[in-house]
Amino acid sequence: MSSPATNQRLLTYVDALREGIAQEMRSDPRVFLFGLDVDDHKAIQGSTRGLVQEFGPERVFGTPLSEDAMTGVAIGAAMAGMRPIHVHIRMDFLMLAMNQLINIAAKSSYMYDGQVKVPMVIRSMIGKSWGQGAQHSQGLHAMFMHVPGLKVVAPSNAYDAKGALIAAIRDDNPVIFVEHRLLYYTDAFVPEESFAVPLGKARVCTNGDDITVVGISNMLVECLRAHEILSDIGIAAEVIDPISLVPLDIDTIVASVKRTGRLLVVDNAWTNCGASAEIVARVIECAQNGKPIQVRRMGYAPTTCPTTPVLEQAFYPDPGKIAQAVHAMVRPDANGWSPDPERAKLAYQVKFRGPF
Amino acid sequence: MSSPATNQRLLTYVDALREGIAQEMRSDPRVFLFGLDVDDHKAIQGSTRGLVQEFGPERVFGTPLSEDAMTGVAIGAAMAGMRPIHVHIRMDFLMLAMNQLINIAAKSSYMYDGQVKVPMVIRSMIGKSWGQGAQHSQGLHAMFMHVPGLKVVAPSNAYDAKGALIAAIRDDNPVIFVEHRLLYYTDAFVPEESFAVPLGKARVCTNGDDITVVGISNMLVECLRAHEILSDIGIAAEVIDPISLVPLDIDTIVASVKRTGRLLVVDNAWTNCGASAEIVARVIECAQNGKPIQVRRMGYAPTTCPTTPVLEQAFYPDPGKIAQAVHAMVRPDANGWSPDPERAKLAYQVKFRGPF
Amino acid sequence: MALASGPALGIADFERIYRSLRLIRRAEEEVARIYPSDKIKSPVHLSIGQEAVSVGICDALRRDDVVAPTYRGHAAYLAKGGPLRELFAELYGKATGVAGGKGGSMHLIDMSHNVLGASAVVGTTIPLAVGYALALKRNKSDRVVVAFFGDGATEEGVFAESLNFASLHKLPVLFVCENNYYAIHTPITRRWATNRLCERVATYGIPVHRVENGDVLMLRELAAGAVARMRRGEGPSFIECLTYRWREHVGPNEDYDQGYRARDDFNRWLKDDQVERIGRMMSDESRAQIDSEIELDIADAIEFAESSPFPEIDKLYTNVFAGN
Amino acid sequence: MALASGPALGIADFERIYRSLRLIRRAEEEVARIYPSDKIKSPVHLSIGQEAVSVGICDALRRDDVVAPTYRGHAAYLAKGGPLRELFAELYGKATGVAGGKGGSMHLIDMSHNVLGASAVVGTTIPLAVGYALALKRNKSDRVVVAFFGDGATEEGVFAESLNFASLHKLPVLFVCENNYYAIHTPITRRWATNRLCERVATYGIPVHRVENGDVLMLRELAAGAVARMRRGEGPSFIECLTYRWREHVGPNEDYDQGYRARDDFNRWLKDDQVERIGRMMSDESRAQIDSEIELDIADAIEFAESSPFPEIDKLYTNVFAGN
Ligand SMILES: Cc1ncc(C[n+]2csc(CCOP(=O)(O)OP(=O)(O)O)c2C)c(N)n1
Ligand SMILES: Cc1ncc(C[n+]2csc(CCOP(=O)(O)OP(=O)(O)O)c2C)c(N)n1
Ligand SMILES: [Mg+2]
Ligand SMILES: [Mg+2]
Repeated sequence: MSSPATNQRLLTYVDALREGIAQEMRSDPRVFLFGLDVDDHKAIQGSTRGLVQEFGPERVFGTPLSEDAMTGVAIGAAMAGMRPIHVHIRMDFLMLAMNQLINIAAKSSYMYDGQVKVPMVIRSMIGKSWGQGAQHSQGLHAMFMHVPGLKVVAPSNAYDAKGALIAAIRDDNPVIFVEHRLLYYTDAFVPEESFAVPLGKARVCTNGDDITVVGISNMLVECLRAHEILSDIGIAAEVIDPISLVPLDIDTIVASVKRTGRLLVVDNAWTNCGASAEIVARVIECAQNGKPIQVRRMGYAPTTCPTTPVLEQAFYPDPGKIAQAVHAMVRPDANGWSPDPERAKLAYQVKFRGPF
Repeated sequence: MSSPATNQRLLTYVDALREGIAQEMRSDPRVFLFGLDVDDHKAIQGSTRGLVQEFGPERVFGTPLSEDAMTGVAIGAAMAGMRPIHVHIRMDFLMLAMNQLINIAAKSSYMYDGQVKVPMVIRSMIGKSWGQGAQHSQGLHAMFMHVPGLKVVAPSNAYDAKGALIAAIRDDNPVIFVEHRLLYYTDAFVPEESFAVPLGKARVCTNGDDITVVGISNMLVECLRAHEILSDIGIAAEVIDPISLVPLDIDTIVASVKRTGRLLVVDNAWTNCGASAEIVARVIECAQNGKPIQVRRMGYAPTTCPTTPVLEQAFYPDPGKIAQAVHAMVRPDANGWSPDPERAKLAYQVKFRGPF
Repeated sequence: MALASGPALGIADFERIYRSLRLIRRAEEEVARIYPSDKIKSPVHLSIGQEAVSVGICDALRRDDVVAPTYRGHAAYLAKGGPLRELFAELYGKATGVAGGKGGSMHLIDMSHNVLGASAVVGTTIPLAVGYALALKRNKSDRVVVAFFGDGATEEGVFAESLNFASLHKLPVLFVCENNYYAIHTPITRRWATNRLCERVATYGIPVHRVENGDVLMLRELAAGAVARMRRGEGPSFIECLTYRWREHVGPNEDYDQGYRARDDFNRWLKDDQVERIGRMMSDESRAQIDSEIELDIADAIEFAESSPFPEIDKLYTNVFAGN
Repeated sequence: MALASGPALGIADFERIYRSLRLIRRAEEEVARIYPSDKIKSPVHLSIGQEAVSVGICDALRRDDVVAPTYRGHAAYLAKGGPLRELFAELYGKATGVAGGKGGSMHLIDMSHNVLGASAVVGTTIPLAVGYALALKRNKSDRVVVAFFGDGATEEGVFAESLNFASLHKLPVLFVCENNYYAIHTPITRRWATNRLCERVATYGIPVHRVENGDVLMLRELAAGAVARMRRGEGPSFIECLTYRWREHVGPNEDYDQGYRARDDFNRWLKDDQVERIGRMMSDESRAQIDSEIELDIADAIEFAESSPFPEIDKLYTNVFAGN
């Protein structure tokens, strides 16, 4: 990671998203943005603020509550040469759009043998806390990873939010763009000019020889916080952000695991048939003829998400739990360590600012 | 596996499904069956034949083309104490029902803290061949496995088709029941009386010390055929049928792999974030402190399903490919073996009849 | 606007209806008051101003009839008789809440009063209500189901699918659209091609009514008629109820300063506030009596919620599947 | 039934329309003839008997207008000008097919004639057509889009959602419902609460027409009117076309012996067969000339399909993503 260039400023994730969209809309008239409430005064937590004013209601518009048809509309417009960005304030609502996403968007390039392409971006947000609960907090990226023909991206910071969103808009394929609401107000150094973060390249965020820790979406931030706690006690975790889940840069992860011999994957999702299962399976497949590898997955508890804070806290991985899991893997004989709760809480506060 | 008892006869998968439904409908007036075309003369390939005649149009009825609402209707009726069986002739069509299945069915027991339960069965068929293609051939069970609150069952033979369907109907939870169209006319010895195959117990179909092969749905049959080919050359594969994917009897698989040291999972689905990823990851997690384990997954090619037979053949695992993969794992030094194509073709013809 | 006088009703009816309206109004005002303390960690969608819809409809129901509320569901829950203590406890995330703290404001349920669980995904409970009605019909029951939903929910395809199926099978389900003109901040004019909803629903062979002024007595009367038809096996009905949300879409505050709607609209609706109106139909004494009973109940419910324990951590793992 | 005489049309028009009708009829009869040989390994949903809908509508379109057919789409594909050779090659699963053998009968496409790809999931192409129309409108084009779909597709929620959005944005999309009374074997009477589809669509502010007798000239006239309105920016239209499928739902055979519908119904429709009818509007000589050209074309297309190679195995991996 380089130090900030002169044209970089601290920018929040939400502003980075907005800036990325605005820049692409300025340079490419085919790009338009739509979805429920994108043009109201709340502007999807601010991530679409000012866009309708700048680009007008033909290129930035709200819709009826009709996720199924609106997804079809996006696909049809994409087939006609436009580059729609369809925004969902909750990833959970994508369940209403699955037929279009899985049966049409993912398959059109293939089943029509290249006669059409579907360049579109599905922005969707994972919610968390303050009682979002069962239907407003699901990270469902694994469902999209499962089906060939969709790209899936889950940036963990403002820099990647801008760069990967721009890459997604420019991509000729349907891209499921996974945002996390708790990341919206985190900031990082982000270039002013337009730039693309290539889809399919992971980032090694911290170097370490004791364990490879892969963190997905917001969990990357939690892993970095765990990394700090672990540093205090002399454990060096190599924290990797895959950024893009399809295509997945498994090589970077495998190379790290071959060195560290240990892999912990922390996902913002359930583990069963999740991204964490896939990463573990692929690493094992790729690395099985070398030295033995220890693996572990963390994610949502295998339950629906409860609303009450006491249960919700137990539902999610957090820096303390992650640090503890790493410790148990790296120092299996030193039983019973758990991080000082105060230190863990402090780590919680630390902002992750890049730069990259 | 025991030899057939006197009250067992050879029954096809399709007749076993029908018999299981009819017996449950006779003994439990809360059970009803509905879905597109369940009551026409084709009767979902025969699997609902005679039911409307026996139970009348109030308990067996077709519907409009409204998968989303009809799924909600099933859930609502289940909440009111009924036990609906909702039939889909293609698993692909479940994409229209995802909101109800993922956001309501899977979560109701939990988010209403046990005040309601949702006892219902979603029968859905995976298609294959004769140009079913992109949208009529998907095995999408991994999506349902991903979300807590749903059970997922995928019987590979007539015996389990009947017994697991009865278990699913009696279960107090939503069960995604995955059928495979090519299995419909395979037969096995099946008891005449009503019986339940417990969900969550795998079956070891053949014993062997060289490798553990897990086959899901129709792929179990292909694995058994591969097993025959492999027997000829002295490789003993332990073929395991998980039957139920949620709950998953990982213990039986792990115990086998600990002995054989090798695991091949063959799924009727894509591998990325699939059941095969989950099984590999769990086995590794459970067995990582013993001797090193070799793993491999097979499933659909990472493409959309093409219709033309030449490409379709390359899309699916088959006994020859499975045998070859096993051979490469068990005898890595004996390069380049592939089964005699005639023998592989013969294996293709062999019917799998149980009994269990 | 002309408000129905409700000639068939007596003073006891007015008192009952007033009590229900007032309870909902006051309970939600208390929620709004408490909310900034962050003791309620649950997104609250208040019905303040819209109480008449829930109250008018539910007053025409028996206890064994069923309602399916939305995430904006405190009103329907209370109007149907859902217990106040367990409501507040649920908002507080306490073990004593209706859903043990797992559901929160958006997932209220009370099966003992036949309040079906609410969903945070718009429109999803409409077919559930239809399915429940199917089960009732199959069981030869004369119970009926009411599906509440907003104007926005009618844009979801599942609404059309549900109407068709309910009418095809003549199911005992009353569809009640609470048309408050907005889905979040987007007015109907930017979401509906036309304003001909009732006409559209009628093409399914479903009797329709439209109440433009929020008149609780008119709503009650129409609901009673629909319920009678349903009990006779004559199938579904539909009522579109125009109404007005006084507070912001989600959260405790007003939001007339946000520019998407005018305080004047609110003022027009305020004139016909049904809590006030029905309150005037009884003696000051009776009203004061009811009011003070309600205050006591609310204070008791809040105290109950505050003093209740949070769930034990191991409750995280219960009820993922029924029966464990 | 009274059939339109089409006074504004001349002999060249009738010949063109006849050629299109006859080509579709004969091509599908050939598909049915070949089918038992198992050379076509693709589920075929034949339009025999329904040709007039595709032909009448498409005859009112320009080449740069767009159609979105269904899995029962040979007719719309051909009526819009899709190439015959590549159609047969696709059915045969050959590399020279419109989709290189990857799509088969249910996924025909030909973007060079603006035939959008068909889907095997009922109703899914309706919003795609709307989205395409949105793109055209945004680009200030006067091109229009036609969405074809069956009576069954109107039961899917996405149909209602699509109507609302298309009307709200006044998009140039013509919705054409091919109402052949059945979804597979289930008649409308067991799927529709009422038969008031046109009335329902009209409540979205969309002009509607209903053609009860399959009259190809009437269909052409109505389509021409709708297209003119769309080109003027006046928004969507809807036509419900009653028609009759002569063969089984999927596959090459008749199925009147299956008990779900009566041969008499077929006989009634046969009387008004539009291929015959329009054929009678020209000289025997011209008709014979057209017929023989069609036979040559079909023989050529079948020969092309038979002699074309299957795709190379490595094509399995192409076009999963655009650009590779
Ligand atoms: C399927 C779905 N889409 C979008 C949302 C986000 N959302 C929450 S409430 C709401 C507005 C619903 O409007 P309406 O049905 O009129 O009910 P109201 O809130 O006005 O009572 C929206 C769009 C959602 N919860 N579910
Ligand atoms: C969403 C969906 N549900 C069910 C099916 C199965 N199916 C295939 S064709 C068909 C009937 C469709 O009827 P209609 O729209 O009237 O078209 P038609 O076949 O009569 O031309 C059905 C139910 C499907 N393909 N897609
Ligand atoms: Mg509203
Ligand atoms: Mg039809």
